[in-house]
Amino acid sequence: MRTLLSLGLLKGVIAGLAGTAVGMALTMVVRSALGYPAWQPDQVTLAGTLVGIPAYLAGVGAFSAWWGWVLGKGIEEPGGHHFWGWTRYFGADPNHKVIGIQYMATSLVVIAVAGIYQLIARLETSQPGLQFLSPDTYNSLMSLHGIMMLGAVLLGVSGMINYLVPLMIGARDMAFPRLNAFSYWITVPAVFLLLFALPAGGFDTGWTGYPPLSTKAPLGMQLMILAFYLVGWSSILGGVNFLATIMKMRAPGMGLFRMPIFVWTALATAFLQIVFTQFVGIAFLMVLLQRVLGLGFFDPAKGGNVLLFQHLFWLYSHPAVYIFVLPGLGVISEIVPVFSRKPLFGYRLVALSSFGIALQGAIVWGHHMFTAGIEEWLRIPFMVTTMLVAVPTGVKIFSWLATMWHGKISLDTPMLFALTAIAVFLVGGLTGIPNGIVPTDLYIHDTYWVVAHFHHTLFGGFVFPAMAAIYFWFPKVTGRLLNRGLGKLHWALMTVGFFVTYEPMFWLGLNGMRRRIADYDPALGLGPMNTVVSVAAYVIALSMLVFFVNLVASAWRGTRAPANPWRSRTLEWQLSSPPPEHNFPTPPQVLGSPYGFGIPGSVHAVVTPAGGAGEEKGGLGRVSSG
Amino acid sequence: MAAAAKTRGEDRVAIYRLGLWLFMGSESFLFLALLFSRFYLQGVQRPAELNQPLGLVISIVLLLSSLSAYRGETCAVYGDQAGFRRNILVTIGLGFLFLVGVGIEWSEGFHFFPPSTGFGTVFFTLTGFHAFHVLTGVLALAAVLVRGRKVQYGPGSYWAVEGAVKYWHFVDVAWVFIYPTLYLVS
Amino acid sequence: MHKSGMKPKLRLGFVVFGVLVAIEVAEYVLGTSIQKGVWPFLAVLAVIGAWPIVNYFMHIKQLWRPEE
Amino acid sequence: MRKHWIAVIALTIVGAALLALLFLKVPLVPAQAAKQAAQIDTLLTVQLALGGAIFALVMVFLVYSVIAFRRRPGDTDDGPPTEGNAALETVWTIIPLALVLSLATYGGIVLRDMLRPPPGQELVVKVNAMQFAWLFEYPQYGFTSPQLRMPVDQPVLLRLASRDVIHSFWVPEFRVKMDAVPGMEKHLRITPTVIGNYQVQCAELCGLLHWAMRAPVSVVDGAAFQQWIAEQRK
Repeated sequence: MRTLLSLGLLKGVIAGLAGTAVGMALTMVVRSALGYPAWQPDQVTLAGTLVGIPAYLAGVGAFSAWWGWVLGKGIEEPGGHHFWGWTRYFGADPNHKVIGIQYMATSLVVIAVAGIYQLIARLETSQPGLQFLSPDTYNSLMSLHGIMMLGAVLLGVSGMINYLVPLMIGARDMAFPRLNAFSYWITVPAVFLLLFALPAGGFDTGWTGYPPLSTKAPLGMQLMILAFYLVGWSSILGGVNFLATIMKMRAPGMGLFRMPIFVWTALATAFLQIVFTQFVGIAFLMVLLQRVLGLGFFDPAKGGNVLLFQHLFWLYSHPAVYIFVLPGLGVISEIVPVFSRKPLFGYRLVALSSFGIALQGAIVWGHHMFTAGIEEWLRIPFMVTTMLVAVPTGVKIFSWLATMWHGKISLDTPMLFALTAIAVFLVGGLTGIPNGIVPTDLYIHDTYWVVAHFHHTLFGGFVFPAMAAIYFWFPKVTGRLLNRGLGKLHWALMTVGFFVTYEPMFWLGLNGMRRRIADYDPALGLGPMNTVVSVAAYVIALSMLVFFVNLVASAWRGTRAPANPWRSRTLEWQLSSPPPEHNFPTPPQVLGSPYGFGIPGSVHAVVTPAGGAGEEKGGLGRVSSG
Repeated sequence: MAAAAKTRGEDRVAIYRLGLWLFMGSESFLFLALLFSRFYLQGVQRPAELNQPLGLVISIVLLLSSLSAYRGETCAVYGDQAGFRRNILVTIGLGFLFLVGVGIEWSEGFHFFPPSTGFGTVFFTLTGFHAFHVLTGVLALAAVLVRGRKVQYGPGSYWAVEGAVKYWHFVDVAWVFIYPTLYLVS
Repeated sequence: MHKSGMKPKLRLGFVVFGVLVAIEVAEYVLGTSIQKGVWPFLAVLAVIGAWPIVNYFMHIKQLWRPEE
Repeated sequence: MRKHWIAVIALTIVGAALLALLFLKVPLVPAQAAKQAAQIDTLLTVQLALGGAIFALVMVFLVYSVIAFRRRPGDTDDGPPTEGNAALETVWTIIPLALVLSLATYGGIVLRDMLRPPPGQELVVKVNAMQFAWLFEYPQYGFTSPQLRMPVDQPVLLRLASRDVIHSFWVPEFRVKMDAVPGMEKHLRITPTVIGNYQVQCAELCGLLHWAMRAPVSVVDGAAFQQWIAEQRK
């Protein structure tokens, strides 16, 4: 019980709930004092959240070090406390490896919840006719699925970058360890807010939350906006941290062109996070201000313009897709050379292509608005810029193929996932062409074609690579190997499930299946294909179940992993599994390329082995017993 | 921490500086989005009821506070604790004065162009966001002032002051763009 | 660092402030006297006004010349 | 090692041909019922064929490599250390660039044709969208109808407006769609070419009953249209 009460998370939740109650009560008192009815859901919950979240953060302990700093006290060195219980993962801990695991675990939990939401909603659409969901429940489930999945992907991206980047560049930790902990802990209330959104009435706008619909949606909308804002805040601070870390904390000799590609993609991702997240933050805040204070951003009667939201929203949300997929493409670039035993083909071009994608992503947002009534001539430049993304992504794909050509390929589970990711992402890219070309987009916009297209890009760019990453780095993180048979079963189920779920959706979209509909006309003849899609979606869910079983069982009872089970060359594999608390006791000396497989005499780095007697094992918090 | 950083050849202050610049860079996109919205929604229209002299006065107050913040930082760099304290206090005072000015403009604005009208929406949002940043800047300055009671700032140990003052200047730069956008374009 | 270096730096602050106020007043005069088409001039003036703050007050050059 | 290249190129050609055949033989799209639909379908087919060829190329390389270059058990050596090839990298930067730019040009030409006002008189229909219904106003004839009726082969200009939130006008058989945005008027041009009954569906999520926001659309011959007009105006 005492351990439980010492958990930062529990203290935070209690403080947060108390703060929320205080904030709500205060607003209601003020409202009645001013002669308004006490209860106005939007204003009262907003005030509650505004008080509750700082209270929660204080409870978690995210402020305590900074507060001590203001008072001029000495501060504990980040990660200086040698305390290894599982409770470490439920409090504000500044170690980047702990935070990486926290992000990843949260991400997987949110993915599970959001997946279940859509599985329910998918049952409803497997046949024409309204079966068992009311339209508003359907709309809420579908909308929450979208926004929660995107939040989960952002968390997963942060998790991967947090865990891997400092290790890969030979740093002791992130540039701002306490800010890092803060960035993680403000996402937890976002998860709670999203979970509350359904009981609070949900919302019926889809994840995009276009006004004017979102200015009139139920209270769930407001909770979603606040949650999005918190995740965005975390994303900006995370981006600042990643960029500062990569620019300033690299080990001696680690020039920019000696960094692993994953670090390059993290750099491009951080750039996108810092520059563009503000736009979506302000767009959603405008909706919030219109809901709560009656401002007129999106009300034509008050001089507003509904397209303003779409411009600001897509100015972030298109680059956001690259935030989601770039680290995944980085993971593929790490895995393919290791399992082909060959250097990454065209390293420099692949490294720069990430920045090509990032910069190009900044000037294409209008292609989401071809049918939304932007100026007609504007559609042509947006079409051309959109097409250009084929070039840097093509560079990556061809480089992976050339890396495999004449290699010595072994199909371990990470490689299987990486190869599927390439295939899936390729289909995602190719089916994006009709979306980018205006006339065909006028046809397929807002249909299941689009749904299938972006699920291809997100599965190919994030989900499959993230699974590859987990199978690849799990031994490093936990010191144990994942079960190989279960891993291959997971891969087989997920690959089959994915293709059977999403390929028919292209056909459905072409044949009149609009997105985000609870029901459709039986006369369209889309029932049988929808049934296929629903069944296959459950196959994906089953594969995830296998995956979760494997994760838990292997972390608990898996075979002990050697330091470098895949014979990789990057820095993290030169440390023990799991890595020591402070990564590298002395900075490694970087001498060459991380991918010099087969090159005689090629060395990536010289690492002074860890292992002073006092050095303890990090990882999942178990004191190493053998 | 300092010792560990030293063995690795890290320059902590350079890292802090880069981090702060990146953060301010990100914040500047927030203001950019708001400025864009002003032109997107309202073009270059402005109501005649804007209190022009007040606008100029609060702009100069904010510039003056940047000057005192600069002086405070310079004093801290050279270890002049009293000068640091005096100048930062003046800065905080000027910051509050600016907020009072915005408050006066708001109360007039509520009368002539309330937030539920086109220009009001833009005006109250932009000034509100900026005022919020001024407030956080005041808090940051207050924090380094409080910390200064325990810690001596001086050559080589003035990052805290530098950071807070930089942020304050950033808020000023934002106003340099907001002021003509709201008050002067036509 | 000797305190004698402080005086010229403090003086520089006044100069920068003077320039900034001059720019701001110029903007004010332009904006209140001209009714149409003034925004390009204001945009240029705002950039000219932001530069001294970024350069002299915020020392942006420290990012690539840390010794200053 | 020429045999690998020959095998891969042959397999790619076969794969691309098979995919092209699939796209041509399987009924991918619903019936065409407008002039615009024909152009869009051709454009889509070109894109699918090209995409299919690229997909075949990459997948053949990938699967072939996995099979032909798999690691033999016990072999712990590394592969040949090829780090890159400037000429090859340039080629696979330039070729996709050329391909997508020509696609964009083609798309731009089709778009220009679709936007150009047709010669002669257009039938103007003002489409009023609201949660969750459509109303069609015929300003040239001065009446409003809950269904959209158009004479065949007559260019129609739809003027889209919304009373509340964003909706989107879409008839799958006509292919094109356009949002109805509150506070603005958006235009969409359609020339129906096939007599028949269709359905307009709202394609932009507009709230609770979005899925049910449909209205009948019929394309009739000129005489039947004039008769309908006369009936409506009574």
